[in-house]
Amino acid sequence: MENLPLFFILSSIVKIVIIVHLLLIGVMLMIWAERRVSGWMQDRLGPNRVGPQGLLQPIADGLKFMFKEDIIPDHVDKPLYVLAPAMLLVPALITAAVVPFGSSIELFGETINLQIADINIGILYILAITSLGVYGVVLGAWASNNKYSLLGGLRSSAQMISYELTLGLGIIGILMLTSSLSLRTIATEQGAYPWQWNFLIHFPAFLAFTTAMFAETNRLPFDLAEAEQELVAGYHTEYSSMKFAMFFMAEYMNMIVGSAVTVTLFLGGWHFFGLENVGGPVWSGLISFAIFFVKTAIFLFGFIWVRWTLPRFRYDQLMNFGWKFLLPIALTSIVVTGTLWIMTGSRLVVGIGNAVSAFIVVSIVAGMLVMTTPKPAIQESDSRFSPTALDAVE
Amino acid sequence: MLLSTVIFLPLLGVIAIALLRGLGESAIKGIALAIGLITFVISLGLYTGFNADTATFQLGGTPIEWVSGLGISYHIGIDGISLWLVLLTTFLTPVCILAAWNSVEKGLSGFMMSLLALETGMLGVFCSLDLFLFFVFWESMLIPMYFLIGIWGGERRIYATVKFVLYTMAGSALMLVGILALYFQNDNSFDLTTLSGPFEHSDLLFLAFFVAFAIKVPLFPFHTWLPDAHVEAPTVGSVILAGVLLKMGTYGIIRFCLPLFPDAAEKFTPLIVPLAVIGIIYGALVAMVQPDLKKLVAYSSVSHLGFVVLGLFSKNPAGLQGSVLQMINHGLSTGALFLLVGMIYERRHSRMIVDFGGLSKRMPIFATVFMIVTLSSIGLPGLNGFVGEYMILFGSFVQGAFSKVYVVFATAGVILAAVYMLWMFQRVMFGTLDKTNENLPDLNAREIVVMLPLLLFIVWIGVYPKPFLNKMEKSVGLVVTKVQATPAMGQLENGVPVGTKLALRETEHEKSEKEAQTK
Amino acid sequence: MLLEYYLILSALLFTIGVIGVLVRRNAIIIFMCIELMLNAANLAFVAISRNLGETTGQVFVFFVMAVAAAEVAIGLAIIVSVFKHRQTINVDEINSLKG
Amino acid sequence: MPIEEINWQLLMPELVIALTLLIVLVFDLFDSISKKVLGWMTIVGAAIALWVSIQMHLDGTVGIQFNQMFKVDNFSLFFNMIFLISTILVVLLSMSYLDRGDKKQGPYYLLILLATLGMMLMAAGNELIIVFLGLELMSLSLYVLAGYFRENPASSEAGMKYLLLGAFASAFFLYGIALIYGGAGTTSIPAIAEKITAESSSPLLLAGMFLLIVGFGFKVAIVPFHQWAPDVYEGAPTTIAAFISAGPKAAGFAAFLRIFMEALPNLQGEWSGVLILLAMLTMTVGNVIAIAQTNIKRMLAYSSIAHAGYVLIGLAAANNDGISSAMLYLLVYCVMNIGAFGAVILAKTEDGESLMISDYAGLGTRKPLLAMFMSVMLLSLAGFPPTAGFVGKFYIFKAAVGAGHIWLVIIGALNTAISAFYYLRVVVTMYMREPEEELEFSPYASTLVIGLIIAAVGVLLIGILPSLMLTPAQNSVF
Amino acid sequence: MNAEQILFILFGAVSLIGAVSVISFRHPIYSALSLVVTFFAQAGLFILLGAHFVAAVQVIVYAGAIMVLFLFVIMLLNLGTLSAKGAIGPKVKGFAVILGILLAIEGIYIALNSANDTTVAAAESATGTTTTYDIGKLLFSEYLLPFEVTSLILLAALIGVIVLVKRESQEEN
Repeated sequence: MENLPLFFILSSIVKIVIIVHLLLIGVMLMIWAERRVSGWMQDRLGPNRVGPQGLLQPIADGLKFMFKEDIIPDHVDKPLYVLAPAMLLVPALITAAVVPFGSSIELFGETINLQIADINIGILYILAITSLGVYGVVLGAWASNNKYSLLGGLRSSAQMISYELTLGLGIIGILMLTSSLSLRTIATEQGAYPWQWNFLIHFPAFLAFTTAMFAETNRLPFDLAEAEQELVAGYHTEYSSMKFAMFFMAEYMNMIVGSAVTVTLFLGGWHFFGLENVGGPVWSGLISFAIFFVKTAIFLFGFIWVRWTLPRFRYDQLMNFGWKFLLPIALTSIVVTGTLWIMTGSRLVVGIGNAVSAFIVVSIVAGMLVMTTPKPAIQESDSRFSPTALDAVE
Repeated sequence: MLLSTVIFLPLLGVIAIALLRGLGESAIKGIALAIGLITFVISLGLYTGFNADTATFQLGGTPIEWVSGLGISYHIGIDGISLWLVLLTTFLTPVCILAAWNSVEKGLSGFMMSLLALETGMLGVFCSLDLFLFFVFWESMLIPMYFLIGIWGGERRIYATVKFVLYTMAGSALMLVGILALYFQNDNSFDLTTLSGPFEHSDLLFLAFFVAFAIKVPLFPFHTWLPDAHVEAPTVGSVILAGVLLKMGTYGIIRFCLPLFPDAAEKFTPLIVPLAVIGIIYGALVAMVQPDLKKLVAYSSVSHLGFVVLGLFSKNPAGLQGSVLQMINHGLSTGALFLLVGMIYERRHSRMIVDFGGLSKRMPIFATVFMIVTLSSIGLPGLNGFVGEYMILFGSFVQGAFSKVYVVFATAGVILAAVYMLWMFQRVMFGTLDKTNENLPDLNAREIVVMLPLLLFIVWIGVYPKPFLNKMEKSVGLVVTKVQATPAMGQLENGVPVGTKLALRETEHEKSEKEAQTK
Repeated sequence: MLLEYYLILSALLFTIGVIGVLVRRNAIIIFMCIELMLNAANLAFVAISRNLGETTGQVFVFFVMAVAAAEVAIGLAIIVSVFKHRQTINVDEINSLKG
Repeated sequence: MPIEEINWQLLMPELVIALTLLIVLVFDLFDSISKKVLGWMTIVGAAIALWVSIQMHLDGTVGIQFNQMFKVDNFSLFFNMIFLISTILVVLLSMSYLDRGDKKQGPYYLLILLATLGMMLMAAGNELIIVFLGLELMSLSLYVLAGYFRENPASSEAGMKYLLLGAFASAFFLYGIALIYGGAGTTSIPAIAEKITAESSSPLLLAGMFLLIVGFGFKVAIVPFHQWAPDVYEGAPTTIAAFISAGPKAAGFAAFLRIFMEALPNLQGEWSGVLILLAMLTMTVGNVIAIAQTNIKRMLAYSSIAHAGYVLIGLAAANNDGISSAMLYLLVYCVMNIGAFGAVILAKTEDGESLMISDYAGLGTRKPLLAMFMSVMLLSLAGFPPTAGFVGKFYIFKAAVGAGHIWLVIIGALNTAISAFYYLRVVVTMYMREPEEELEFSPYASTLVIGLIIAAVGVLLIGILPSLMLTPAQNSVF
Repeated sequence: MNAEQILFILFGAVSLIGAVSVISFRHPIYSALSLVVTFFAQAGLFILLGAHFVAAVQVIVYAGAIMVLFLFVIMLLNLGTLSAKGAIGPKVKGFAVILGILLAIEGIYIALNSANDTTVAAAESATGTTTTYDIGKLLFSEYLLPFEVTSLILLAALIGVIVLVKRESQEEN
């Protein structure tokens, strides 16, 4: 530890600075994108006044947040109230440390990996840090001393713990095939072509992982922690100005990092039809970074898309979904992957087996749910909407 | 085989009663009595089959391995000492069953079962030649006795029964340690016949055993459970308690304490004999002031058993034989006394001496029987008590291994016994007849049948004790040889009346001792 | 780094845990102190394991963690069910069981 | 390292239990199946495992599995018998007991099976890890079982107390293991023994050893680590109190014996004195406090503490006799203690359980069968012949005398006398006191009676023919 | 003083401070958070000891799952105001503290004296990290049985928790 090469330290610092800034910029872009895309989907304009296409709107918002009065309500638990946003933001930021944003570039005769740190327990690191995100929510909720906040916090903690399981289990299939926890290795192992990427081999796991990722980031349809209609914004009801902004940023940052991780794990990282190898040692690195960036962006678009496509879950539905669908799928995927990999050693077989088995599992679970769920006696109500229809609207 | 039959036949009776409980009270009584009588009859075979010419244990059959892993075997047998105690037990049990014919108000089957189980336990104690087996019987006999007192006893029965059990348990706890310690010194075996000293820590071992037995006897400071137990026990319980149970203590002393640890016995004699004498005097004095008939008899037991212990620690043939005989005597006469007290209690529902008076007019047969038994208890020549007490006192005085002063005090106990017994008799039987007692019926046929055998033996032993003494002679002799430092003292000639010859030998011995001292 | 320092640290942590169990009356805090004790043991395991140059200790820690997680799940469930009855989890106030 | 070939035959009892576990788990899902069936499945599974264990014991099947971690020998097989007998008896007692309320039955049997499995692992563990994990498996299941009647505040409280103190104990136990690992450099029991002979004992080892004693002390309720026992026994469902007092205690002692006799025999000089002291304390405190109890479950709790003291005598003796006597005693104790609890369950009134000793007045005449069961069990607990309790105690005392601990035995024997007092008091109440109020007793449940008959027959059979179990116990010393 | 020592002191101090805070904070939430801090510091120590995998698992399991569960329950029961009541008397507290100090001294003594121990004195020979691969391999070969048992423990916990907290369908009706 004492004799680290100076170059390594320097390059690391540079990488950290760049990535942090990229993330922050990404957050701003994401906020803008979200609003614009939302507008587009809802057939309206969205922000379009500040700057070209409203591009500067996030900056204006940021300034507004910064200069707003920082209100700390009397009834809150002050230390924790202040701590909570930071506890949410910091994990989101440091997760990015192990994500490989591209292959590598050669500068000054040294090879620099486009990744802050390639540690051998990369995935575990991500899981570990992600699991801390929940503290921000929970503490913020509790410190607010507000029952809606508290409810949001409780929901959120239960939800996050539940889905973290799927998150972890979803990765195991990949680990079995790559026998490494390092994200860079996982990314490199996936070939240049989409059919070599993990999402095809581990399709059920991919779905489970992605869904769990949505839940972990508290995005719709899993945003029960802050469901405006029920909880008046949930855990951050009592927050305003910069602290609120931090919650906000953290959420987007989580989305970005989550997408990046998903891309790395399942979508072939920076690979794209060999394009990443075009050009010299410098250019290929930059191209790979660009590919990665685009993939992440597409994935992020998915987040927004889903938001306006799916209705929010009811709480019990959320839990049922997590435990009765995702978890079995993830578990089956592990079993099937392991078995078929040992027996055949062929990724193709594993992929087919996974898909088939997932289909079977889903059918069985769905069948059992239908069979066992007692039919609620529908009460004749005065409303012209039937209760079931109301559920669907919500 | 014969012996095993005797021991376990009553247990068979217990099972039979348990199974045939539904047949009604008379059937239960019938079964119990039949079993008791058959056991007694079979046990008579022990008497005839017993070879008095040897001191070895007999009639037990070959030992059967029981718990091989611990060196425990089912090893039984009797010698001249236990023979009599076995017979006493088998004899008293049917007597008790008959005596309890009408007095059990509730749970008759349980009562009879307890009684028969108790018999098995007691017989087992007397016949066991394996320390473990002995201990098993010793402890298991507690349970039926516990129920007998606790369920069918008087007002304070629970207090009495718990006290009884706890005293005994505390004693036997120590004995258990002693038994275990012996086991390791006996080549990992519990067999009594192979035990031979000297043992390590024999003082402690002796004490461990002795305390257990002393509690049972009961010797003076350990006696406090006895009056409670006797008073609260039902009549039959008292009879068994006094007749047999107490003898288990003295039997233990003669079977274990004396032959196994002669040195320790020697050492502790100066401690034990005073206790025995105190017991004699104390028991007598306390008995004298008792207003309650049963308590009086109970304290008289303390006094009488003091004699037995005294005799045992005289460590000479006369004293020991007297002790063994006195055990039987006490069983007979005190048992009879308790029965009589019970009979009168059934009639009058009181045991207070002041409630009676002048009964002899109303109940002549009762008075007569009572008189004989009282006199036997006092030790009137011609009745059994005399023979035993005489031999004990004689043995201890002439040959005793302790100061003669004690014997003098002990003899005072005899006089005191006469005082309290006769005084009691006078107050109960003579004087003016109370009005409430005017309608008391005399003994009925059943009760006479109950008492007659007892009277028979009381007179028999008093007049002609030789057959009794004959059978025990060798066995007692063996104990004496083991316990006495000088082997010459132990020998006894067959059939010779015990008195004079022994006295002569004793004086010779004393002479030689004196000579030794002068040298 | 010498092993002793790790062991001392672990002993201190364990001790603090024990004190906590003895001093605190809140069932949940007591439970947390127990977790602290388990962690102290874990630290000792890993330190010793490193020292011996083998992995046994680390594997052991892995098992301990699994056990701890199970224990916490059950423990908290029980505490919650007690709370439902008594509206408190102060171990001094939960004393309906006394002879 | 290549994965070793697994000798399935050695694992038969554990496998049977695990299989039963799975079957019950699956069948519990079907609402249409009567929950009693689950109980019978559990019993059948345990009975098969018992039979297999006995067969293996008779055949002398021994072996070490899983990289020296799992040792099947007569010792573990004998303890398997104890555990499985306890399990069968407890399940028999439970079936009607659970019927009283609409209690979920499936998880109950599952947890019992899991606990049983944990105990079996403790007895067979040849590695401290396995012992620890077995202990935790058992304890966790028991915490839940103690708090199983969650709508009953007492049960929940019992669960919580058991949990807090149990987890506390586990932490001590674990730290002890850590220190022994530090001192000996290994956690394998035979390897530790070798290490200690090779080197002088280090302070780490000693400290670890004492921590283990503390941990075990809590688990098997040795004074001064016993405070949880009465509360837990009183609050927990009676069947579970019976279970906790039997199998787990035996399992604790199994591991205790295995670790101290096999791994730390060379530290005997250090631990035997401590154990003697603890044994004396445990017996005396347990018995003396038991006298003052008016609630029969609490009384049995203190009595169970006292009995742990007797077993400790066997441990303190630390010779072959000591080990086998402790084993025999545990077997006997499990049967008679479960029997006693079973009688408590049987003696229930229409409106609930009658737990005060005074409520037993007059039972002797009104419920003769029940009173008889109760008496047999209590007399056995008190150590009267011809019951198994007597044989067990006798053998323990014999072992201790053989090891030269006369004073320990004297105290033990006097304690027996003390204990007779409170055991007999119940008998007194049943047979010799008149009931103050007429309680309505509910009718007997057949399964309960079967369980009690088995226990009673067992107690008397071992009492009369001790060789039946004594010889196996003597053959089972490691 | 090299980096490792500095880091050890840092993490050690943090974990100790955290531990002390656990038992001294009035409020359970703060205690829980202090415990999280301690766990984190311990994860750091594990990394120092080359046990990266254990460190990660420490954070995932302890900080990420166990402590969240604690927080969850504390919040659910809203224990804030209740915990202040019924604190134990100063005597018991004093006793406990003295006992603790004694224990600690003993622990330090033992640790220092164990230096003579050959197994311990082998110290510092072994450094380097254990990879997840190694541990995984061990888990499925040498430690197969404990691994399976652990799964049973988790099963027991699962069943137990369901029994204890699941609402019964009858109650709902």
